[in-house]
Amino acid sequence: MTTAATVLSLRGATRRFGGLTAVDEIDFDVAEHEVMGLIGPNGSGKSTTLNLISGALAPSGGDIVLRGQSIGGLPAQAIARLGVARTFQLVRLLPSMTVLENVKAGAVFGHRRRWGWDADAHAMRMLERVGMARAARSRVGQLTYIDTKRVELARVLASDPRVLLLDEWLAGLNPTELQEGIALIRSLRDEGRTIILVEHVMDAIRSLCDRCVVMASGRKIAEGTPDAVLSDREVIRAYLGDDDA
Amino acid sequence: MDIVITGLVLGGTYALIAMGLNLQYGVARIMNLANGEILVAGAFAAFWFWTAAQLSPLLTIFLVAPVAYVVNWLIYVIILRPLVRRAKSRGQLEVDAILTTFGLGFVAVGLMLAVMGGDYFSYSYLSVPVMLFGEPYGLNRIVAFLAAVVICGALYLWLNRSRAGLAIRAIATAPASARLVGIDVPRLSARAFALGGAVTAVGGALISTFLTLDASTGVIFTLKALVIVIMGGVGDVRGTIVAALLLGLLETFVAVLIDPGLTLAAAYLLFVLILLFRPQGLFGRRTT
Amino acid sequence: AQDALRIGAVGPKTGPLAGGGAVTFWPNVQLWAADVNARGGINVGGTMRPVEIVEYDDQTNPGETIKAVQRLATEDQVDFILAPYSTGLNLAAAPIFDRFGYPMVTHTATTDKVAELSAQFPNMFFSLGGAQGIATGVVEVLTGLRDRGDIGNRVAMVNVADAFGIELAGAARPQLEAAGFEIVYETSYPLGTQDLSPIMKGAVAATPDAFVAWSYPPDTFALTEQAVIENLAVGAFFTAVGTSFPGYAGRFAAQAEGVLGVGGVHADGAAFQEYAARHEAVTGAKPDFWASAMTYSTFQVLEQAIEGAGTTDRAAVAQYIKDNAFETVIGTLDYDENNNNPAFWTVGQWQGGVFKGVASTGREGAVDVVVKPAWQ
Amino acid sequence: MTATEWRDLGLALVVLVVAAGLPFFGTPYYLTLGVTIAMYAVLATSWALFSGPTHYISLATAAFFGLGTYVTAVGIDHLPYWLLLPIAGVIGAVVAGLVGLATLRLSGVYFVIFTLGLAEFIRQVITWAQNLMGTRGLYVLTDLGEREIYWQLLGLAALVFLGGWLIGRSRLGFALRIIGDDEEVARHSGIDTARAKVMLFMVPGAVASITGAIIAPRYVYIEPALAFAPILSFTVVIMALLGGTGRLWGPLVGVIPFTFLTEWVARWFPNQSTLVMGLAFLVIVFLLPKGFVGLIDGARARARGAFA
Amino acid sequence: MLEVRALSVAYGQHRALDGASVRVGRAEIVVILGANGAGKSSLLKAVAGICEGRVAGEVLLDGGDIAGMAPHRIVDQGVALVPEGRGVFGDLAVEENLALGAYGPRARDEEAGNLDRVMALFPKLGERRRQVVRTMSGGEQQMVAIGRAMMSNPRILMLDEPVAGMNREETEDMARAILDVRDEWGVTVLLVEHDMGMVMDISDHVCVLNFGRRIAAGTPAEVRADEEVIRAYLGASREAA
Ligand SMILES: Nc1ncnc2c1ncn2[C@@H]1O[C@H](COP(=O)(O)OP(=O)(O)OP(=O)(O)O)[C@@H](O)[C@H]1O
Ligand SMILES: Nc1ncnc2c1ncn2[C@@H]1O[C@H](COP(=O)(O)OP(=O)(O)OP(=O)(O)O)[C@@H](O)[C@H]1O
Ligand SMILES: [Mg+2]
Ligand SMILES: [Mg+2]
Repeated sequence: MTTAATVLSLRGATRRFGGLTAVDEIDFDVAEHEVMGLIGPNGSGKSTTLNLISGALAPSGGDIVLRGQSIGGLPAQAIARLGVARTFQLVRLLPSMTVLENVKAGAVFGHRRRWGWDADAHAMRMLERVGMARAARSRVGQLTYIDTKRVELARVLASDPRVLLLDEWLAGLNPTELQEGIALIRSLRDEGRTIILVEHVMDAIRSLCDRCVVMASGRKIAEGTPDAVLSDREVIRAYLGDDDA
Repeated sequence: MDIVITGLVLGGTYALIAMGLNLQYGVARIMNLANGEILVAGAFAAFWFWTAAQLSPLLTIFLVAPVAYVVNWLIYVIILRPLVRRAKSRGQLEVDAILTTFGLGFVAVGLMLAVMGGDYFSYSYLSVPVMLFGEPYGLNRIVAFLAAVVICGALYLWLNRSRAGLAIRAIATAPASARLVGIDVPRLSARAFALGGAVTAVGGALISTFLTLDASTGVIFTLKALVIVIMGGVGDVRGTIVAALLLGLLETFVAVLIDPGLTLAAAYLLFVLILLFRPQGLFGRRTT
Repeated sequence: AQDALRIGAVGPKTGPLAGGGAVTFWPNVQLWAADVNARGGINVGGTMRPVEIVEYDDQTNPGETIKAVQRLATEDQVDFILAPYSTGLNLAAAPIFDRFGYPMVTHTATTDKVAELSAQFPNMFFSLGGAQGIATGVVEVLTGLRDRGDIGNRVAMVNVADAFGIELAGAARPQLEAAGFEIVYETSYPLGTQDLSPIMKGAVAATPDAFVAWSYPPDTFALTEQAVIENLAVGAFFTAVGTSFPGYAGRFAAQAEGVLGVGGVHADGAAFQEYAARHEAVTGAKPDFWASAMTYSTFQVLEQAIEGAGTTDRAAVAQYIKDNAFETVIGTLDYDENNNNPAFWTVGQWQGGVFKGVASTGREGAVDVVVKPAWQ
Repeated sequence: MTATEWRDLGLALVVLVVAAGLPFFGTPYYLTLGVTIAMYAVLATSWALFSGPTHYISLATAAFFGLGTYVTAVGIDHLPYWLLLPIAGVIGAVVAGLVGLATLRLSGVYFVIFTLGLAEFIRQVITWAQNLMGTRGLYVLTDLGEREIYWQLLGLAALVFLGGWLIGRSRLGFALRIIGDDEEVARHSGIDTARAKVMLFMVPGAVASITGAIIAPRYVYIEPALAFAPILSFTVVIMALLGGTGRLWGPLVGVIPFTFLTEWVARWFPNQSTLVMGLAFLVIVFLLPKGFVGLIDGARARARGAFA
Repeated sequence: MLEVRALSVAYGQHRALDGASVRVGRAEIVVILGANGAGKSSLLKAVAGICEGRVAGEVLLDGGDIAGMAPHRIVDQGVALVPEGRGVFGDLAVEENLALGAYGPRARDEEAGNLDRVMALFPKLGERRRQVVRTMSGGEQQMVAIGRAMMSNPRILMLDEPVAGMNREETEDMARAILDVRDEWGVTVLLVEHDMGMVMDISDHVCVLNFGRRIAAGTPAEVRADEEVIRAYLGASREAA
């Protein structure tokens, strides 16, 4: 199925919280330039999986490999420098800084490290990329919800990541914004970025993803093209309800 | 045995010192640097009633508690509540509380100096031996320990079994949400603060039966209380009790078995080590 | 009315040493000023000049002491400054006294570096004695008791782990051993220890004949209380600072009988009794039986030196102090070539509700030491 | 560098030169105040370098200060004085580095009290060691007067300001601001938060230690109770917060009025100084919620508004 | 039963809500629609008395004005809010959260009965009584939040985006739960929601806000056909809903 080289692979990745196994021996591969959807009902362990990849949490078992290098259990900053960048399910911006400075944070310390004039210019380009250049000097407190999401995305992009992790980036948007959001992610996809997308909006999954992994109760229960998994009877019946697809 | 009893008794003293602060910080979110001064004021009241009227400190506490409650309530309502209102963030409140209660501590020391002068105050109350397992202990310390058991036990049960206690814990975890379930947050915070002050003052009255204090000694107790509260975990009564007992036991063990000169060093070392391995304190919860 | 003499006074009203300052220092400042002014003032070259005290709180903080003395010297331009309270604060202030030439007659500084210090600060005088002298006094008292057959030679010694306690324990140890005593228990404890019962238990377990504690007021009280509770059976019970406070007898009443402590006075002498009566009348509090009278007497030294020199010229007054002896409430004070007062009380004992000097380095009026009766 | 930066630098130089001249035209009394101000300016400014951006309130100042005084007290008889200052700095930095490593997992009030406990721990260990060795208070008898101490402190202050200014322009400074806002984001942006924090924590540690080493000759007599007094840590925090920690010069505008205020209170209310000080404190906290920096910024904004 | 009249909310210079009016009848489900930042949450918060901004206007509950009352008193009047971000007590257990829901005097007598009904509404909460809420997933926490609000025995339940971040099935479960709340408990529901499908399915009335003003109100069908609404809110992407 994947022709391009594998960028990221999870092998038996597991995370336990006390007695609860939030992520249970998950395996999957992400290929270069691929957009992979990670879906599943609430509490199925999607965010936790992203946390394992980004280093926010250390796995209790299994391994995570980025281009041949094991990154499971590395601190978040080390993983970020290796080129994995993420957004958060609840947007996290730096409240005391301007929009531009927020984005600069990604440019200065990320995968490719810039400084001074170069960092400013790069941050500005990223803001243009997400359509927020006009607000570069604003305080983040003044932004609307979607704009905060855009700024967060720009910060993440500014580090030139090899793998981009988006955790429900489209949640909470109204229909108009949703279309803008989908268009924005699609343009990233068209640039050939490697993206893991955690999402509940099935339209977005369908139109953006090359492949999907479906999780339920911490386990992987299906994998394949969106159309294939979303029409998988078992998946539908057990996890998405009967009427979808 | 001997060491254990002495250690537990000292731990009880520490619990008395720290319990009030735990309520004030855990619930009302005021890191009260004037805590020690309240303690000294309670001690002074006991001293004064004893010398003036030979009134037993065990009775004095029933006068001290309501008075301290009212005074602390007034302090909260008049001085601290505006800060709570004004604070835009937790950090802002913390900074303002540090500055304000630091100032309050100064005011309290100043007032006590004016009222009672800078002299030491010490008196002899129940300083007679009681025999436990064949070893003598000061009755005053034992009495204070029993009082600590009663006070801490009552607080623990109240917080964990009663409706009001549940509400207090709700405020401790999420004050913004507490309003949504019909809790009168400002009022209950004021009460928790006042209650904490009352507990501290009672603790002061009790420890005055065996410690020699003067108007300026409050800060020592503030430091100790802060260390205990943090070691146990903010807002958790169990944590404060356990931390206090641990400290008491450790200090006694070190004093008896190693070197009394190292007691305080050992106490702080324990504190430092506990935080190294449990950064949120013994019973604290990780905040994000 | 004449021009008042302005006298500066700096000491702790707050901070860790405020308690000691409140017992020993401030009441004597008040008393001395009252006494002098009741006499019409100090006779400076024929004119009677009343004194006016300018006082500051140093919060037991050397930085504040320095600021306050500086302020007295240059802003208030006082004529003289009374020495501050306690060793550390005196030494912090010494350079400024020195720079402005103020005579500095210390009352509560103990040091064994008298020679070096008086070389560096020629106008600094030491009255209270050093660690060696006090330790010698204690050993002498114990030796006397032993030689009378009242106690054996087992000694338990503890000290508070701060400059005072460390220095005295260090001085006493070799002397005790040289005098043939056996130190059966020795330990230190940090300042601010809240439970001294482990120490007392340790001492009791060592079954000493004498107990010596180089302690500070809060621990002096706590150690005594624990000794009562643990029923420490010794023929000599010595605690240091605070034992001579009237509050000690107030708290322990009959239990205090026979307790030895650092310091002492010629309690039966008329000079002290008169002083004590005035102290109580003017300040409402009793003086302690050691440093209070010492503090007051250093003020008397300054007063007499000003009168003797007949001028407010500081150099002349300092020189006068060096050259003369002074009659004070504790007897004659005469500073030696190192500006040191060689004759001071070292040990006192509570006898019949009064703390009487029992040993000194050359003071009159010592009474016989008695063996400590059992705690009741 | 921009024009405003050149202007600020020039301004700072002028201030420095004027301050350095104080011993020549001020009375000894003002020199004493100058020493106090310089000392707290150094301590508070370096404190704010770390605590300002990270919002970690450190109460360890007294520990480092005390260490510094001991370096001088112990070393003065064996080594030339000028060598002691860098030694104190290195010791302070190393200890701060260790402390920094230990505090990495702590946040909020846990950090605050940890530093306090640590300071007490160091003091207790030194006390105990002194007792063991039978040494008592240490004497530092030198011929360094207030004037020399003042100049040393002033030089140190200049270094601190220069260092602070450079850090503010560096990646480290930027990283620290991000950490102060959101550590999780900082880590996910690739910042080694641990390293950044520890590195910056060493600055106030070293500076406080050097300050202690400079001040020791002024105190003459060094013992733990005076050298490690926790009140120093609190005073530094309070002054910095009163000034405002958002700017490099913020703590300075806290230190200066605060020193004059304490001086005024000490002078005119010798018997109620604590009481009056406490009341003054409350008034300041209530009337100046944003510190003196807020007051100045507010006045500036109003001035600008008036001309607009 | 609830009438909001000319309500305005301003944060500093910014007017988030500008004289908006909404009427809600007994046992109705009324949905407030609007783009992000239209002021929907501000309206709910103003009704609940927890709005940080300056609030002007009237909030009549059965004719009595509750504007400006302290939040806990508003809860006692029978108004419960589940805010954005849920506002649960993360450090407390599920059952403690529910017990706190019944803190106010109006809820105490019915506490046991309400608890049974909440458990029936969300059986999952019954299985997880002792779990610390912080460790639950987003959807589970939302159940806790709504369950807790129901424990206060409300007359009006206000929900701010209850299904944000939920999948289809869970959204439908939630919709059913909301209908249950109305039909079986007789509670009025005021809902802020983006999910048009859900809105159309369950609402009796819809009120559309745009830039702090009400631009349309009516039944779902009427609103859906309103040209201004289509232009302002649904835009060209109506079919996406
Ligand atoms: N506490 C606040 N301080 C300042 N501005 C605020 C505050 N809360 C909300 N706002 C602003 O008020 C406007 C309305 O906010 P509100 O949260 O009511 O919108 P909403 O319709 O609920 O949007 P969403 O769909 O994103 O939840 C927004 O522009 C927002 O930025
Ligand atoms: N820190 C934690 N401690 C304990 N349990 C946790 C923790 N974080 C998550 N969990 C549990 O792990 C499970 C998976 O949570 P996760 O947040 O990964 O779900 P999710 O798929 O992202 O859900 P959602 O779509 O609601 O965001 C949940 O049941 C949750 O209760
Ligand atoms: Mg998630
Ligand atoms: Mg909203």
